[in-house]
Amino acid sequence: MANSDTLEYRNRRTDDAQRLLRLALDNWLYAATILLCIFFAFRAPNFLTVDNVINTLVSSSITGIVTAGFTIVLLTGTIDASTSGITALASVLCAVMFQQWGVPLPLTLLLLMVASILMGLVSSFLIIEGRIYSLIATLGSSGVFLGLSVGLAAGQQIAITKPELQNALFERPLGIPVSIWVLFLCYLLGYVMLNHTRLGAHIYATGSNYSAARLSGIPVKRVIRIALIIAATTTSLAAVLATARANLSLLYGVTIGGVNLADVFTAALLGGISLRGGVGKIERNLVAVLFLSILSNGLQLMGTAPAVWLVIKGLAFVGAVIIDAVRQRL
Amino acid sequence: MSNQQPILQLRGISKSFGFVQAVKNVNWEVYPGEVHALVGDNGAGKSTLIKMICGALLPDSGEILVKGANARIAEPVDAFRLGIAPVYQDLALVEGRDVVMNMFLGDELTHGPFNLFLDHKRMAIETQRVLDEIHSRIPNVREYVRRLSGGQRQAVAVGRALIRGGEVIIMDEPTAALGVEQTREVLNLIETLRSRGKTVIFISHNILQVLQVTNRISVMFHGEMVGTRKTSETNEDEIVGMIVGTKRDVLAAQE
Amino acid sequence: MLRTQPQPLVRPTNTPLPRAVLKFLLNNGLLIALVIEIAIFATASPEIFLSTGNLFTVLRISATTGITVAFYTIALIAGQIDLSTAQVGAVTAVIFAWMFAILEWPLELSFVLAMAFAALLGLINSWLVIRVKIPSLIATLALGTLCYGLAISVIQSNSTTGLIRLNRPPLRDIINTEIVGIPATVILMFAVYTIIYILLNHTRLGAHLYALGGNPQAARLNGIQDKRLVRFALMFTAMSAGFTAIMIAGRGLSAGAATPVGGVLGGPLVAAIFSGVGLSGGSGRIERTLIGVIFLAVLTSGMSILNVSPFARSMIEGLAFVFAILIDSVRQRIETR
Amino acid sequence: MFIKRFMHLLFVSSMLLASAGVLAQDATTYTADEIKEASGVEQCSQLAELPKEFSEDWKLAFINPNKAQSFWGQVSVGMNAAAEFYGVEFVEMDSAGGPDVELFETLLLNQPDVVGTHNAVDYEAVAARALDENIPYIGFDNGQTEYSPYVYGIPNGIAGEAGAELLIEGVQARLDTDWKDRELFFLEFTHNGIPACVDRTGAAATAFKEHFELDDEHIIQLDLATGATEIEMMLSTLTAHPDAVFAMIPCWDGLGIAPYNAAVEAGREADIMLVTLGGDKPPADLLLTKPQGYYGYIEFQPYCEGWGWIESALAIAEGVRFAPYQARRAVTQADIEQRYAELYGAPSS
Repeated sequence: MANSDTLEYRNRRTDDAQRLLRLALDNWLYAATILLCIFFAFRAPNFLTVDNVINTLVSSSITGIVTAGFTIVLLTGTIDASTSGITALASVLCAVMFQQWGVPLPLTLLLLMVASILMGLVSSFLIIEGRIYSLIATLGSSGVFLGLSVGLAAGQQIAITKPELQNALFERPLGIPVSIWVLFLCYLLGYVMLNHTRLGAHIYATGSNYSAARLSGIPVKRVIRIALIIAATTTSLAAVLATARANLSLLYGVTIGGVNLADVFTAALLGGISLRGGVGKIERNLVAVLFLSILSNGLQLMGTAPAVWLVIKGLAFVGAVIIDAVRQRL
Repeated sequence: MSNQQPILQLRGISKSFGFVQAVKNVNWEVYPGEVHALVGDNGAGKSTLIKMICGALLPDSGEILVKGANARIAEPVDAFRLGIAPVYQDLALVEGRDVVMNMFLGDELTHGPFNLFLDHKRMAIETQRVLDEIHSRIPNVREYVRRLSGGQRQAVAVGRALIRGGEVIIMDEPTAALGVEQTREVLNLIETLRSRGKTVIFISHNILQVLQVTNRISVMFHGEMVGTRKTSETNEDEIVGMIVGTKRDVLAAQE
Repeated sequence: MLRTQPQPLVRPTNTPLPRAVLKFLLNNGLLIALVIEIAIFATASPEIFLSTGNLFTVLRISATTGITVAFYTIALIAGQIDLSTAQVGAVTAVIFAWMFAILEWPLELSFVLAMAFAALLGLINSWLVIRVKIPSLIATLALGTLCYGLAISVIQSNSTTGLIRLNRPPLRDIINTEIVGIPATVILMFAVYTIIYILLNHTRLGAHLYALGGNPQAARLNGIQDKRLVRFALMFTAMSAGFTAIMIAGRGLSAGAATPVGGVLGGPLVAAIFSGVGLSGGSGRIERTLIGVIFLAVLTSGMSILNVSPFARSMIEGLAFVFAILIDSVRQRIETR
Repeated sequence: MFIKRFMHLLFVSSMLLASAGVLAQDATTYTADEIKEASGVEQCSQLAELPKEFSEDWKLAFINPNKAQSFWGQVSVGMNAAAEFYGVEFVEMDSAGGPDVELFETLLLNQPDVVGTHNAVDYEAVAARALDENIPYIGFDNGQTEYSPYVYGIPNGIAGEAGAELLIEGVQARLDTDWKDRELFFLEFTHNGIPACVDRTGAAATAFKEHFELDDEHIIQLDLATGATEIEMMLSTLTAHPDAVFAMIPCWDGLGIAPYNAAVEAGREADIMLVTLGGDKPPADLLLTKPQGYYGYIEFQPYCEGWGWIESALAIAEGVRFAPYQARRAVTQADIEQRYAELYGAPSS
């Protein structure tokens, strides 16, 4: 009797230890981000200033917004690699409509929204009707979008000299730049959608078990289509921000305020999104984007040589990946 | 039968996962040429026991004897070498490869200098021979496995067990996901194997099928081996009672 | 009905004709597309496009990416995706250039050490995949980031121009060697493809690679040494990336961090799409990869000769890509039916 | 000071290049005015006095690195216009961002008399191949190699120095007024994987540093090759030095304009001064709007640079002397209206 009691006690204690370890590993990204902030607060001059906090958020806004949509697509078990094509086309469309045709800004944004829906539909058609593996299908559609953007822009970058677009970007409601509002709004909407709506539940279900979701009456094809449209919309939004900031249309082969697919991939994977779908939380991805941004910001403030922080970033990535693997095995 | 030497004998096999003891001190004998059923409820420990016999898991304690000799089965390959050939529930087939390559999966025949090259021709002939032997109806040995029916796949998996020199064929729930016609095919297959002098360990939930084709039936309950019955001397009620545990105390009293 | 297998035993002989034709067309869709492509360019520019000189240009372009893509196909067949080829290639070429051009070590020594370094990177990739159990896609992406950093560090501490010049004499001559009038690199590419063809179709190693990619669990349960295979695939992919990068750097007489060996979206996907592997492994044919590589090289050379406008060029590339994947998707759907 | 050096270099290289040239000049050659007129709004300056009748039917060949980029697109337009004007055969190929060394073999099949490519990563190998074939090679932009004696285009170092000179002019004016006693930093936006950028902005940094006698701490290199975006780097730099002022030069126009706007977004427009390199239509459009800290740009005039390459190639074929391309026209807010009207007509709004 006493024997089994101690056994149970011991069990509970190991359970507690295990639970604690799991808690720590599950939240390692949050912990690492906080530790990183504390470290830089002491070592990097001007790190903990309001200006720097705002600037770090501003510089992560574009990658962050793209990652939000990318995450939602990944959760359905689909990979969207059309980011660069969508960015180029949305940016050129924005510049052509707003600057060259003189379309008013709100209407431009509305038309861009329509264009995003069309772009999402092209990709989803290839994936769903063409039954092509998503990564490959979206690379194909990305190529077509790039071609269209080169044609529309006639090989030229378009300067945006009408002030409304940039004035809108430079607004600071409550002292916080617009791009930060947009960033947080995207994640807030994403969070609510994923956790508190039927669509969100369907997205997770589709990603974790496609055929089971289909059999239980979830319109899986529509879910994937909607996810791709959401991603196209957020990517276009990021492209508009980048275009406004650069005052120039983005152009194929030229990086301006670049949206880098590798960065988006890195953030999503660091945030613990599984490539097979169905697993991951969008808020973790926001933290992952911030983690990467804080890392490079802090290293720059410390005056570290660029080559060194490339290596540090690489090591951080490898380390993050290893920690995540350990976490999943427990 | 009991005066014969068992082809497979387990002595005091135990296995725990964390704090769960999945298999508790199991003693078990399987004799050559018989079709021996292993039944039990979900979680009774059947799969764990079978995995230890096949080398997919290592027991914590106890020993496994094959033909009376102590055997160490650490890897699936060791089991094959001893003539123990499992047919897994999911069959472990590679769908994107043809019947021949699946038959010889992991143990391909080779020829040429240094035995460097695959002997496609001999493998195809062997495959055809084995399939004929078990009366399988697969029209073409170059067919992709993904285009075969459930029964045909079962035949491929069993064929592989035979090709690898299996004397003890372990079939894990072979009829679980099959229709009526295909189930009959599998039962016929077991019959064929018995007529070829093979030993079959047949794991199933379906008591009627078990009573139909086996010589003996062993029952597991909560990780323990609660008893073995001759099929001819038992009935459905007794076996079901043993599976759900109501006969347990009675049995304990008997032993 | 079923895909052509390299050996002729027990083949169905009673396939109805229209179906056989359809099967032939789909199985050889890429080859047919290549022939059509060549015909179009040949009509548009017969004297230049059809010359022997341009043939070698096309084959040289093919060889540049082809060797890496060949090994890439092996990795994909085994179910491994390597996204680090561009960066592994870059860092290998840069380290080679550092030893050969800055430290002035002998060519052979620099080459062997650089290749050993690439092999080590491949081993690290496979260690992450096998021991730490990280999916190859993520593991290689992570290591790639690190390699890029290393390449930049080595360049910046040895050069102020972003490049290390490689104009020590023997290198260019060796890379530009011709054997009976055919560039050595082209011969090397065909040799690599032939060997890999035999390896995949006629050896146990090949059979095991297909089995591992098709159903890793089944492969393991049937006694296939999965860890050794993953190590083999990732190590050789890394070494081929390093080799190709050294070749490109040697021919271009300088090594930089942007040495193009098929980045994330380059080589890997070419291999995946044209060989028919997809990204989950277990199928795919190396000869299709070769045709795909040549198809792309002909496209590059043809459009450059015709001086196609950038707009048409990016549209054609995008559409050719979509078309190729659509054909393959139809083929797979008919096959699995 | 460096202008003198530039003129010296100009003179020496002209003499070298013209060593086999014919110095005589007669009425059968094109005049500078004719060229100015023929090149339309760009009004390119003549680099070589070419005869109206060539001694042979020359064939020129060039691999454009990527016509999808506006700069190279304009170069292509200028080259084709010049070739048409002079009535010579011109073979153009586009490597679309890929390496040139393989395509060069195919270019040679056209049996051209003079060849050229962009002086990018593998140009030394291309020049070496041309040397093997005994065909004159004129690399477009950037330095000199042991494989080809001909230098053409915007020497990156000189372009960078010109940019620095313009920037010094602008910064000096501010230092005398609202930037008095402020800590001054020089920001160099570059890409360490692109040799032309390393040369260009590196030269600018050196010139700027010498003029203001800055120490190394005050020269900050923001390198795209690190994978960080220029905006991210700009914003970090701004917060690292909250009270300082910044003089900026990017490798190309867009690389400076985006961080400029990021600084505006961060509320620091008053603390920065930008000079860009390139000066295509988009930066001209932006300069017209007179942003506070966008002082001006060095105009490379890609159309004329393309035109001039054809002239130089023909000069080599004919054995005529050719002058280096002059790409150091500085355009500032003061004269942008005039220059804009010359090139593109009256601004739309």
